[in-house]
Amino acid sequence: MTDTALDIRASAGSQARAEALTGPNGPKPRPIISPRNIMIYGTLFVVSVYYLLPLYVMIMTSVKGMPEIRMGNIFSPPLEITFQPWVKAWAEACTGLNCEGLSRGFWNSVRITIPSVIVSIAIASVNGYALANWRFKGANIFFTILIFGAFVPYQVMLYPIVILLREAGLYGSLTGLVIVHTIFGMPILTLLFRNYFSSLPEELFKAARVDGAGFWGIYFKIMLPMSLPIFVVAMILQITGIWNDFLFGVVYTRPENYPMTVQLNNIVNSVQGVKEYNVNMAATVLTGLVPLIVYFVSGKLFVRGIAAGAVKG
Amino acid sequence: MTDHAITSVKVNDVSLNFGSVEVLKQLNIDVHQGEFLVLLGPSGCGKSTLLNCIAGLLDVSSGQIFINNKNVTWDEPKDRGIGMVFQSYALYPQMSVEGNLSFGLKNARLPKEEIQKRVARAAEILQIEPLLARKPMALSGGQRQRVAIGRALVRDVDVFLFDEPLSNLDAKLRSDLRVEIKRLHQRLKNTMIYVTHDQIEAMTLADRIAIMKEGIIQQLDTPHAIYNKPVNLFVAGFIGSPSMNFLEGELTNGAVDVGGTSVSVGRYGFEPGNENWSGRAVLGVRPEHVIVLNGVDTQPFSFDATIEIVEPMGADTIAWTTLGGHSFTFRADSELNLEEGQKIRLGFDPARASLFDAVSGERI
Amino acid sequence: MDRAGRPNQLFRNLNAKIASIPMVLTAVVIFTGATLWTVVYSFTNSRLLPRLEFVGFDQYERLWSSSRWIVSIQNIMIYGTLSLTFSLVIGFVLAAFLDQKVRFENTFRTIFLYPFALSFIVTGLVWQWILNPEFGIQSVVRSWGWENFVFDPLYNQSLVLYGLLIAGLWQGTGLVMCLMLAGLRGIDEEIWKASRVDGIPVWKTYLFIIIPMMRPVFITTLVLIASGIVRLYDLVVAQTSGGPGIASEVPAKYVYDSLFLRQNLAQGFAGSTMMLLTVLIVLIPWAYLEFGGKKRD
Amino acid sequence: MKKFAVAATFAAALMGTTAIHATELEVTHWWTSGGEAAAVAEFARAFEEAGYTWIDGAIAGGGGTARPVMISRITGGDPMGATQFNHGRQAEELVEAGLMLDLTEVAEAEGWRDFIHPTSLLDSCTLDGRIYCVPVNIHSWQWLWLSHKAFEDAGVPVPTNWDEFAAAAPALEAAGKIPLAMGNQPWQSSGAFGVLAIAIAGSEAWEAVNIDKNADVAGGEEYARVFEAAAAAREFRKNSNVQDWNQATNMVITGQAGGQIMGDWAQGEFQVAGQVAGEDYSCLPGLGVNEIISTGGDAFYFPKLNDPEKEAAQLALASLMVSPEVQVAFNLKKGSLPIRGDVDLEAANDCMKKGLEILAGGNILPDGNQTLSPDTQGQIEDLMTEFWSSDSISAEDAQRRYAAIIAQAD
Repeated sequence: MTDTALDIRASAGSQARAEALTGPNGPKPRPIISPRNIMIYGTLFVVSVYYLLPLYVMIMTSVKGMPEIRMGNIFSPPLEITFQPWVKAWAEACTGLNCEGLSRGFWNSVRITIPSVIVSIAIASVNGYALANWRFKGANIFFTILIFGAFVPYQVMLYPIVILLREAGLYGSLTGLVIVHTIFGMPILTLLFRNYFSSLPEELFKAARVDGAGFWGIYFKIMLPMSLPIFVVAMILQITGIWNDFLFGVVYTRPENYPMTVQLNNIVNSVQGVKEYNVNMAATVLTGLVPLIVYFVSGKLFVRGIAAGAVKG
Repeated sequence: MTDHAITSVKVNDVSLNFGSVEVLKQLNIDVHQGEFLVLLGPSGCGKSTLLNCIAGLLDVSSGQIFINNKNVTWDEPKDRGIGMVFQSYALYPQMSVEGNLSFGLKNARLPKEEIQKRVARAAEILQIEPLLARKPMALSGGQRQRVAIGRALVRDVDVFLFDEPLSNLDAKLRSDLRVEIKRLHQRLKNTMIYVTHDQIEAMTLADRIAIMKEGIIQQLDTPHAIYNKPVNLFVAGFIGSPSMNFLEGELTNGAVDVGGTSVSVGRYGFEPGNENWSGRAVLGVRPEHVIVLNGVDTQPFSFDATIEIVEPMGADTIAWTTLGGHSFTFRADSELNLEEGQKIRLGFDPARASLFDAVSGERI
Repeated sequence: MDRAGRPNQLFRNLNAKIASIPMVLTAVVIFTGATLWTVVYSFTNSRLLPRLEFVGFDQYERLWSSSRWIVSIQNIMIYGTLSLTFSLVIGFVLAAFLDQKVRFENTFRTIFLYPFALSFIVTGLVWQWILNPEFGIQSVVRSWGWENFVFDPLYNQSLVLYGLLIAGLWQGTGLVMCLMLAGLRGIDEEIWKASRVDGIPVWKTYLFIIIPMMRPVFITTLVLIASGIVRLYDLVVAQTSGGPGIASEVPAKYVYDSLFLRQNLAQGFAGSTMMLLTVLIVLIPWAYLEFGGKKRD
Repeated sequence: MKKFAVAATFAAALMGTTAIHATELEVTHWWTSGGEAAAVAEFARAFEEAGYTWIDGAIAGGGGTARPVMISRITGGDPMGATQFNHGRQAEELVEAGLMLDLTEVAEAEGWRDFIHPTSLLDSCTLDGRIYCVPVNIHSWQWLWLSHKAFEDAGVPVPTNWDEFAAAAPALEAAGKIPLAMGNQPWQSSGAFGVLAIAIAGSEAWEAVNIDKNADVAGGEEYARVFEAAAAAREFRKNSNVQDWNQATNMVITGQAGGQIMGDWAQGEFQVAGQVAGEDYSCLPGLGVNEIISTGGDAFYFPKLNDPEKEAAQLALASLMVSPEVQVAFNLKKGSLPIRGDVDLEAANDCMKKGLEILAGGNILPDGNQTLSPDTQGQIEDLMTEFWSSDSISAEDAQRRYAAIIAQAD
C-alpha cells in the first residue's frame, strides 16, 4: 500500500515535470495567417484598391490613344502606349488662342504659390504663437470669429473682397491674390499653430522670458526651431490648397497670371468639340503632380506634424 | 539668518484671481538678503503661482512685489534681476548646453568675453564643462537640471527662483542634487526662493519655510519652529512623517480628557493668554516623541498599549496602536523587535506636544 | 512706492498685439464685415451690382419657396450626416488598423492620403468617369458577363448623393485617418497595458476608453470635415453639375449660381445668410463649451 | 533669418509684373473649343493686321465660369479691353453704372442700323438710345436633328415634323433606340422647352409670355399643350444618360437615338463625323411645325478704360467685328449665321442655308437672353431641370409654377 502511494506521488510528480518540459515554452507562436491578420490586411488591401483605382484609371487613360479609349473599357491596360496626350497637355493644348498647354500656367502657379504659402504661414504661425503664449484680452474672441470664418462659403466672400481689393488698389495684382490666400488659409492654419504651440512645454516659454527674450526673440529663437513638423503640415496644406485653387486664381488675377488650374479647367471643360479624355487625364495628372510629389516626399513629417498640431486641443 | 536688516524680496498684499477663483489671497512675505526660503504646500495651494508672480510670468491682480527695494510689479521678468529653474528643466532643445547658458546673456547684449567668462564659471561650479557642446537630448535628467541651474547662475542675479526643480528626478539623484543646491547656496549666498511639495527638501534646505494652503500662508518660520510649534492643525499634520497623532478631547483644568484617559498638560507652553483655555481641543503628539517605557515611568504621561501593526523601516520601526479610541503611531528603535499583539507601555511629554482648538484648528 | 513708469494696459504685450493685427483685421473686416455686408444686402433687390433698395424679406420668401433651395438643404443634410459619419468611422477604423504595427504602414498611409493632394475638380472628374455607366464600372462588370448589372449612381436621382459620397470620401478620409492615427499615437501605452491586464476586449477599449481620450482630435477633425461640407461646391460642379435634374444641388451652388449666373446678388446673399445662420446655430454652443465653460491654466 | 530674407527677396522678384505695351487690348471670352477658338482667331488676326495687339483672355467652362470673372474685373476696377457677353440683359446694369464704352458714334458713322439684320440684335445692345455692344453672330435654337439610321433600323420613315416624330417614338423604342437624346445640363432642358414652346404655342403666345411677361398666357391653353408635349418628350428622352450636349448629338450620329432638339451649333458635330445633311441626318427648323427661329447670339462689350489710346483701339475693334470680311470669316468657323444681311455664305451647307432663308424671310423671334433677365431664366432653368429629369412633376404642376415665375419676372 505504501509502495503504491509512493508510486502515485512519484508519478504525479513526474507528470508535472513532463508537462513542464513539453508545455508552452519560449515565445508564444503567432501564425502569420491568423483571422486577425486576414481581417486587417484584407481590409487594408480592399480599401487600397478603392483609393488607387482613380489614379490607375487616370494614368492608364492618359497613355492610350483616343480610338482605344472609345473601344475598350477604362480599366484595361493600354494596348499601345503613347505619350502624345502628355505632350499635348503640357505644351500644345489650346485655351482660346494660346496654345501653350499647361506649361504657361505652371510657372504662374509657382509664382502664386510660393509667396502665398510663405506669407500665409508666416502670419498664421505668428497668430497661433500669440494666441497660445501671449493670451491678451479679447484674443479668444477674434480667434472664435476666425474659426467661424472657416465655415463661410468662399463664394459669399467673393464679392465683398472684390470691393475691398478695389478700394485698396490691389485688385488684379499678385499681391491681392496673396492676401486672399492668406485670409482664407488663416482659420485652419491658426488653429493648427495655436494647438501646436500650446502643446510645447510652457516652462520653456517662461524660461525664455526670464532669459530676457521678447515676443519676437522667443518666436524666432525658441519656437521656430522646434516647429518643423507643424510647419511641414502647414506647408503641405497650403501648397495643396493654393496650387489646386481655381476660383480665387481666376477671379482675382489677370489672364497673364492665371494659374495652372485655369488651364486645366480650360482643357477639361471645353464643352464643344470632341472630348479628348486622354489629354484631359494627362493634364489632370500633370496639374496634381506638384502637390502629389510634396505628399509623397514629406508624408511622414505630415503625420508627425498632424500629431503635434491636432492632438492637443 | 544673521543679517535681518536687508530685505531682498518683498511680497506686499499680493492677490491673484483667475476669473472668480482666488488663487492668492493678500499675501505678505519679506525674504531677507541671502536667505533660503521654501514655499511648501500641497498641490494647488498657489505656491508655484506665487513664484510665477515674483518672476513676473504672471500679472498680479492687486498688491506689489519689490526686489532689492525696487518695485518690479510691472517689470518684465528679465528686468527683475532673477534667475529661474523649472521642474521640467525647460532647456531649449535645439541649442547646445553652451547655447542654453548664454542665451539670456546674448539677449542682454553682453560682450562676448563676459559671456564666455560667466559660462565658464557656471560650468565650473556645476561641473558640467564636458557637456557644453552637447544638446539637451543627450543629457541625463540630473545633468539637465544642472544645466538649468547653470542658466540661472550665469545671469549673475541676486535672486534665484526654483520651481520644484527636483521633482522629475529619481530618489537618489534628488538627494544628491539637494545637497548640491545647499552647497551652492552656501557658496553664492544669494537669495533663493524654492517651491516644493516635498517636506524633506523643505526641512533640509530652508532657512525659513512658508507653508501655504488655498492661497494663504499658514505659517512662515524656521524649519525648527514649524516642526515643533505648528500654528494650526494643517501645518501640524502636513509636516512630519509619519504624521502627528491627533487626539481629540475636552480640555479643562490643565488636562485633556481623551476617550476617558486624562492627559495632564500642566507643563505645556500655552500661547500667551491661552493659559486658562477650555473646550474641545486636539492634542498633537509626534510619533518620534513617544518613548517605549521599560518598567519605569520616566515620562510625565504614560499608558498601556497593544501593538497592532509594525512597519520596520530599517533604522527604526513605526508601530500602530490605539489611545483613547484614536489611532496612535510611534517611532521606536528597531532593536526593540516589537511584534504585533505585544503589550507595551508608552509615554510622552505633553510639554513637547501641541494643543489646538478643535473648532478653529488654531494652536492654543 | 514708485508708481512711475506704470505701463498702459493697452501697451501690455504690445508686440503680441501688433503681431495679431492681421488676424484681428481678418476676423473683423473680412469675416465679420463682409458677413454683415452680405446680410444687409440680402434685404435689397440688388441684381448685378449691389444697391441699397430694401425690399424686406422678399428674397427670403422667394428662397424658401424655391424647390431647388429646399432640395439643396435636404441634400446637404443627408450628405453632411453621411459624410461626417463615414469619414469618422472609416478614418478611425483605418487608423486603428494601421496602428496594429502592420507592415508597409507607410505605403498604406500614403495610398490613403494621396487623394487629399488632388483638388475636388480632379476628384469629381475622375469619379464621374469611373461611375459613368457607358464605360465605367457598369460596363466593365457587364463585359464580364453580368449583362443586367446596373451601377449608375450619377444618373439616378435617388442614388446620386451616394455617388458624390464615394468621391468625397475618397478625397477626404485620408486626412481624417491621418488625424486619427496621430491621435492614437498620442495615447499612453499604459492605457493599453492596463486594459489588456484587465481583460477588456479590444473593441471595448477603443469605444469606451480610447475614443473619449481623443476628444481634441475629434474636435479638430469635426471642424475640418464640417467646414468642408458647408462649402461643398467644386465636387458637385465637377461631378454632377447638380444633376440629374436638381437631385444633387447644394446650397453653396445655389448661392454661386444666384450671384454670378442669375445675376441676382440679393438672392444669393439671402441664401448665404441662411447658410451662415445654420453654421452659427451649430457653432455657438460648441464655442461656448470650448472657450466659455473652462478656463485655461 | 538669412534664409528668410532670401526667400522674401525671391518672392518679391516673382511678384514683379511684366511691362505693358500700348494699344494692347485684352479680350475675354469663353470660346475655347476648337471651332470657337478658330473663329476668335479671325477677330484677332484682323485686329493685329490693323496694327494692334490682341491679348487673348479665354476662360473655359462657359459663361457660368467666365462671367463672374468678367463682372468682378469690371467692377473691381481692372477691366479688360473687350469682353464677350450674350447680348441682351446680362450686362444691362454694368451699362447703367456707366462702366461701358458708348459705341453710338461709330455705329452711326458706319450705319450699323442699316446692315445689321435682324435689327433686334442691335436693339438689345441699345440702352436709352445709345449703343453699347457689338453683336457678332446669330445662333438659333429651334432645330430638331434626326438620325436616318435610327429610323431605318426601326422601320419607320424619317419624320418631317414633331407630331410625326412623336408618333414614331414607340417604334424607335421597340427597336431598342432612345427616341430623344438630351444631355442633363440645365440649359439644355430649358432650351428644349423654349423650342417646343415656339413650335407648339406659336410665336404670338411666345411673345406674350417672353416679351410681355403675360402670366395668363403662360398658364393658358396654348402653353398647356406645350407642357403636354414636353411631358411626352420627357418620356422619349428617359434613357439618355449623358451629360454634355455633344454626347447626346453623338447618340444621334451613331443611330442610338432618333433625334435631338439642339441649336444650330450641333451642325458642327455632324460635319466632323463626316455626315451629310439629307442623307445621314435631317434638320427640322422650328421642329418642322413652325418654321421660326430665334436670333440669339453673342456680343462684345467694351468696358471704359479711360485711356484715349486704348479707346481708339476699342472702337477700331468694334468696327472690325461687324465688317463684312470678318463677319464671313468668323461665322464660317463658328458655324453661326452672320449678323449682316448683305454678306453671302457660299460655303454654308444645307441646314445652314435653311436657316439663312428663314432669316431672310423674317420669320424670327428674339432670343430668351434678350427678353428675360438672367434671374428669370435661371428660375425657368431650375424648373425645367426638375421637370425633365423626373416624372414627379406633372405637366399641370410645372405649368402652374412656370406661370408664377413669369408673373414675377421683370
